[in-house]
Amino acid sequence: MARITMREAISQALWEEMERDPKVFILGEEVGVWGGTYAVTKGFYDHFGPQRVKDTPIAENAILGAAIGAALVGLRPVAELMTINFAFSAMDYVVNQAPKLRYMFGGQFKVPLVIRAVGGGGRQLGATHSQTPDAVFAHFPGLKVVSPGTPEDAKGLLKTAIRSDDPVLFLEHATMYQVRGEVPEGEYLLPIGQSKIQRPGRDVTVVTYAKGLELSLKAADELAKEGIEVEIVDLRTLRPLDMGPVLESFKKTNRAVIVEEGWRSYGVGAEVAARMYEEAFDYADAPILRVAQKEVPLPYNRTLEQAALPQVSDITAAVKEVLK
Amino acid sequence: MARITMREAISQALWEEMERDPKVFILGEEVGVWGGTYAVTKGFYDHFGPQRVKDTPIAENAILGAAIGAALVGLRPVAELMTINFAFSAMDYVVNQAPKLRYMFGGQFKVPLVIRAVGGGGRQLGATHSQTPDAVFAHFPGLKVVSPGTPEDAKGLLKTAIRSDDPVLFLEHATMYQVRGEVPEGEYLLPIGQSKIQRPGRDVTVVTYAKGLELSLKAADELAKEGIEVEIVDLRTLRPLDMGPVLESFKKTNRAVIVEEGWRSYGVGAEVAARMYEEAFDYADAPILRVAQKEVPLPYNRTLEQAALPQVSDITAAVKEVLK
Amino acid sequence: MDKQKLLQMYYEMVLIRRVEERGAELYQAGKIGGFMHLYIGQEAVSTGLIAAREPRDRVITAYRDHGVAINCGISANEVMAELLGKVTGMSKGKGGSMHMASVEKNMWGGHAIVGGHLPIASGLALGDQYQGNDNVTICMFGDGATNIGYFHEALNVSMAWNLRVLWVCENNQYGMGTAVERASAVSEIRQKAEGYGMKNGRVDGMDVLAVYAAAREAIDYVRRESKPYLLEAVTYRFRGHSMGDPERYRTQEEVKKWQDNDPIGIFRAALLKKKNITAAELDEIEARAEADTQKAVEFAEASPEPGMEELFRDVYVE
Amino acid sequence: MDKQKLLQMYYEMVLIRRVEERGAELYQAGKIGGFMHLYIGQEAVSTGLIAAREPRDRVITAYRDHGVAINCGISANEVMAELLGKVTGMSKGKGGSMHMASVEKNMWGGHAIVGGHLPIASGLALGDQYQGNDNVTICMFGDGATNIGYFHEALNVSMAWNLRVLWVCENNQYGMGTAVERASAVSEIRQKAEGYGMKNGRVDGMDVLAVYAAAREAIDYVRRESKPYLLEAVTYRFRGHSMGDPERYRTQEEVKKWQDNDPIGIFRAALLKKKNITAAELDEIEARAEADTQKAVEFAEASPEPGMEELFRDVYVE
Ligand SMILES: Cc1ncc(C[n+]2csc(CCOP(=O)(O)OP(=O)(O)O)c2C)c(N)n1
Ligand SMILES: Cc1ncc(C[n+]2csc(CCOP(=O)(O)OP(=O)(O)O)c2C)c(N)n1
Ligand SMILES: [Mg+2]
Ligand SMILES: [Mg+2]
Repeated sequence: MARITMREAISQALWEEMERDPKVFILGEEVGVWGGTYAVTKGFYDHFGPQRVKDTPIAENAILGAAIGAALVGLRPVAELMTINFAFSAMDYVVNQAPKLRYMFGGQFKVPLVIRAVGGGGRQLGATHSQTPDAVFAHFPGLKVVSPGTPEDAKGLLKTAIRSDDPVLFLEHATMYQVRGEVPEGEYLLPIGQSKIQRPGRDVTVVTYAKGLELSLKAADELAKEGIEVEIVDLRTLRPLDMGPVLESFKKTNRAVIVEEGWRSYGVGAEVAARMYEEAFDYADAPILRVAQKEVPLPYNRTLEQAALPQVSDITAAVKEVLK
Repeated sequence: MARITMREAISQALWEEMERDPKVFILGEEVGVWGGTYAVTKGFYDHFGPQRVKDTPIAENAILGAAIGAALVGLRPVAELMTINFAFSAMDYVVNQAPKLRYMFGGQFKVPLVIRAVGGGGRQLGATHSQTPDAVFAHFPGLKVVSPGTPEDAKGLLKTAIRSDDPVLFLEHATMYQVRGEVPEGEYLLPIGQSKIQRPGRDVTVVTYAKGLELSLKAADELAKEGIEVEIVDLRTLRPLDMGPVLESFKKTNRAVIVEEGWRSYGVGAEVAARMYEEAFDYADAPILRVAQKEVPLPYNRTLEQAALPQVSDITAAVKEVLK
Repeated sequence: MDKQKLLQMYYEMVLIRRVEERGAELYQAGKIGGFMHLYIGQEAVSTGLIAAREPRDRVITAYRDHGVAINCGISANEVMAELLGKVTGMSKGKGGSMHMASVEKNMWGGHAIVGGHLPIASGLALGDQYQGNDNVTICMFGDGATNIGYFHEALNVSMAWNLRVLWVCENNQYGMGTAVERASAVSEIRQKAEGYGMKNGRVDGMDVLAVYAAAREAIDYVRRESKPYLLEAVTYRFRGHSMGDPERYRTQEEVKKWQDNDPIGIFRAALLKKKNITAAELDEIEARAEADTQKAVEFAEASPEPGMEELFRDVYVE
Repeated sequence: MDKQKLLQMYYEMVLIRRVEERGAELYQAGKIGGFMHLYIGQEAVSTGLIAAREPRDRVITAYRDHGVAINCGISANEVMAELLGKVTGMSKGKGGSMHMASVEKNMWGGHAIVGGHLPIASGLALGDQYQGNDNVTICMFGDGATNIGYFHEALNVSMAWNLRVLWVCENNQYGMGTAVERASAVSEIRQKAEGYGMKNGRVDGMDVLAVYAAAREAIDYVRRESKPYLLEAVTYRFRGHSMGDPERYRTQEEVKKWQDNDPIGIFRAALLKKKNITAAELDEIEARAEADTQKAVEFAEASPEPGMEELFRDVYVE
């Protein structure tokens, strides 16, 4: 165990998998000479060389198309989208090609592809560069969507994603690369598709993931001071969605708040809430509340941007509300 | 009032608006000489000429980019995507540009754009050509998403969409162009963002839209024979979402089924269910059920495809289930 | 080229024609659904092209793929079964007309998003480059597909990365109802290669021997130089874009003119000029193609539909 | 060109330089957030270009837009206020550095998706064509933007539809850390126009008078012929891609070499060769630019932040 940052954990997972399997390679904009826009692949280019750490033109369709093609012939590409917002410039590959090729051709093809992309707001990048549209990608069968909230999960899930024979969208958060946590050294794999209790508690179930976890843990500390013990369930994977721990916790607390950074309407919380009611209707003592982003394109101005993003105080307020 | 098809209603709305306002024009693949892939613009090219009924290359980004640019300088383009599946080849314009330009530039711009697109499965077109990913588009603030279920609504809503100063995604369904209904002749406008009771009933609330309406009406007839009276609420607009009539009905019936053609997970039903519980928690006598598409890419084979799509029998079964 | 190969090419062209003619009938009879795009009139292009590849050279094309599938060695039985949505189809009836592929035959589909398979073709070639072999990827697409962004991104990286891709544009004059001149800045597709500094050529796509010769030269160049090449084959589809095309965009005279220029007729005449090939041999081949088509239809009709277990199979490997 | 215009151009170039230098300081001081891409080193391109337009000619560019905004007539006050996220910015502080626009000044942004504004530029020109005027749309973008599909689709329709667009590529040698040769099939961007049969040219982007002359000619051609034109301006950014660029991809020598070639220095020398312009006049202009920049900073600092009511305003018109 070592206490490292989210950035280091992701970097470690990539490095280890590339050392382990020569078929694994990275391609994307500025992943090589630059060292990764978020410095995740710093040092990779010098160590693995230009073929395995491939800088590409600014051409998201070429990047994802090339990655899918290389995956079809047996390689294990890790394609990096500089940010998830640019997935919209090559959306067909993410939702219409990678997830469907195997099924459409009767199981003849495998697409062992990982698409890494950073998302999230809070850095004043403006409306087109600040989205957290995770729910949109999770809507498509054939794709696996992973979004870790701790360095440990990031390492274990990314390594598994790289070894998976199915396409995996791996979502990172722009303001979480500095988050620190204990991470097992060397070989460490976590199964994709398992939610996890990140903090036990008896009073209210908080279901969340990624940035929402960071905020929810802070909220939990504050609430604890007032004697309110929330149990935090981290989804970690949005598709396939593992409701097990969510339901178990909810059946115990009978009250829940769902926290996500993305927009509320048609977001992740909607699906999770609908599933909770479908599968634990009789356990609900109060309406499940959703804490999410206000329904506006994110503004540049810092004050306005923060007002649009979910805050710790929104979570504590929602928790108290469901306890009323 | 005249009894016409959905195709005729849409065609009429386009024709009338083009006759009324010279700033309205159509652009897209095969909208002109061919007369529209689904024959919606048949005869338009000869009457309005090549400039106002503009055939384009197969270049969805050029189509939507050009439409947005023309809208910025004061025209009212109606851009046609041959099918909604091709929106993924120009996704950035649909979710990242058209809906954000006005806000991002502090209200300086207007984007009076309508994007017409046909979606839906059931025609054995295979996985990439058969999607109903409506929820994905409804997730983005700044965009209005309309999807009518009757010829009357199609005409009234499309005419309003064309006159709207905001970008509107207008979703049609490939297997509904032959659906017939009474449609007011000439000037007829319906407000965007209003749900509507399409069939009154006392026992169960069925919330749906578009193709789901057609299926739900059939299911309602069958259920009526058994003495079960369902009330069908047609959303008509997915963003902004009007919960008024949904809640009113639910507070009366206390039981509900949501019917949509798209995939269940992270779909339209999830948001509607979450909202119903948030706003009418105490009125729920049973879990709200969702009838939706099985979570697979749609297969070509007819039998398999139908097995994946929601059927009338799925609706009747769900209604009986919530009545248990 | 030796006689056997010539006769094999003739057989394939006739087989493609017969299979699609029967396919059209079965479509009218409601036994085939979805979109079906016939290759009739363009047979010389993929036949000449694929005759020039080595089996290790990969092939990928658009939805107009029945002919390509047959040229790649996929049996008429499998093609017909896929059209009928039967489990004996190469895609188990889950892909249909637009999605024919065979990993074993190095045929990578059959893709329905216009231009979407071009970047994927770059990826197939990138995979080969990464693995250090000199396989060539042959990527076929229509004239209409050259106006979409996918084309540009794929051709640019193929050149910038020295990928072994033979880009083949089947210029059949129209993208659905839109004539090349109405959609493209240039009417000769090959000119688009100039913007990438890419070697290119143009060939009569109705003459299978000309296509074969051009393809041989291009494939050798691509393999040897490890550089892409854009080959434009000028051709024409005798039928509508897909079943049920109003065809308002072209005249019967135009269609007639091209039909008089039938690639099978041209090839037959050329073969008969060779002293070692007789009309009887060619008639026998045509009869065999006819018979094999009949067998394929019977095979497909007799084959079972995919069972319900297929509905959820192959969404994921794990 | 008359003296007044020359001096105005000089003033604008110096003003852009000063405004961005102060912007960089304010960024370091944490008063500006997000991404900020400095135009320093490239001032001659937009200054020469926009000096050649008529006010009715539209301008649209990428996120490296402070200079373009000032050349279009947006005040330094508004630019600085937008950078600081104040409500007095042209985009009310909701757009920031990458999103400067002014309908009044016919400046259509400031766009952050690489290449995404090129199809929109075609649309602006389509709108003018539809309305029957002969306005020209000037669309600026970087070298890196020429490898993405948006570029291809936009240039193709501009040619196929005879749109009045002047495409201007600012080739500053790199797209972030990627040198042109590493990303593009061709190293001269102008060559890409050949694939569309589009008239094109290349100009020294460090020489504002050369840019002005080339732009004048290109704009006249576009207006007269109702055809697009691709102009490549060879230039260099003296600073990093955006604030906080490790700059591993280029050497200090290279940067130094180009800095010795400062467009402002070149222009100043050229102006002093003219007998009717004195060093004193230019010094006075520099002092004025300095003072106006100071005023802009004070204006921006003193301006209020947008109120909470702005959060939900302008998501929709209705
Ligand atoms: C991205 C996308 N846009 C539109 C379509 C609809 N479409 C299918 S085939 C076709 C015409 C393609 O023409 P061309 O590339 O010349 O090929 P051809 O059909 O002539 O063989 C169109 C517009 C599609 N499948 N994908
Ligand atoms: C579609 C898309 N992909 C990637 C990015 C990230 N990005 C922003 S600027 C840039 C480099 C652009 O280089 P160039 O076009 O040469 O313009 P320059 O910055 O040199 O002025 C990149 C990769 C983006 N904004 N949009
Ligand atoms: Mg064609
Ligand atoms: Mg550049």
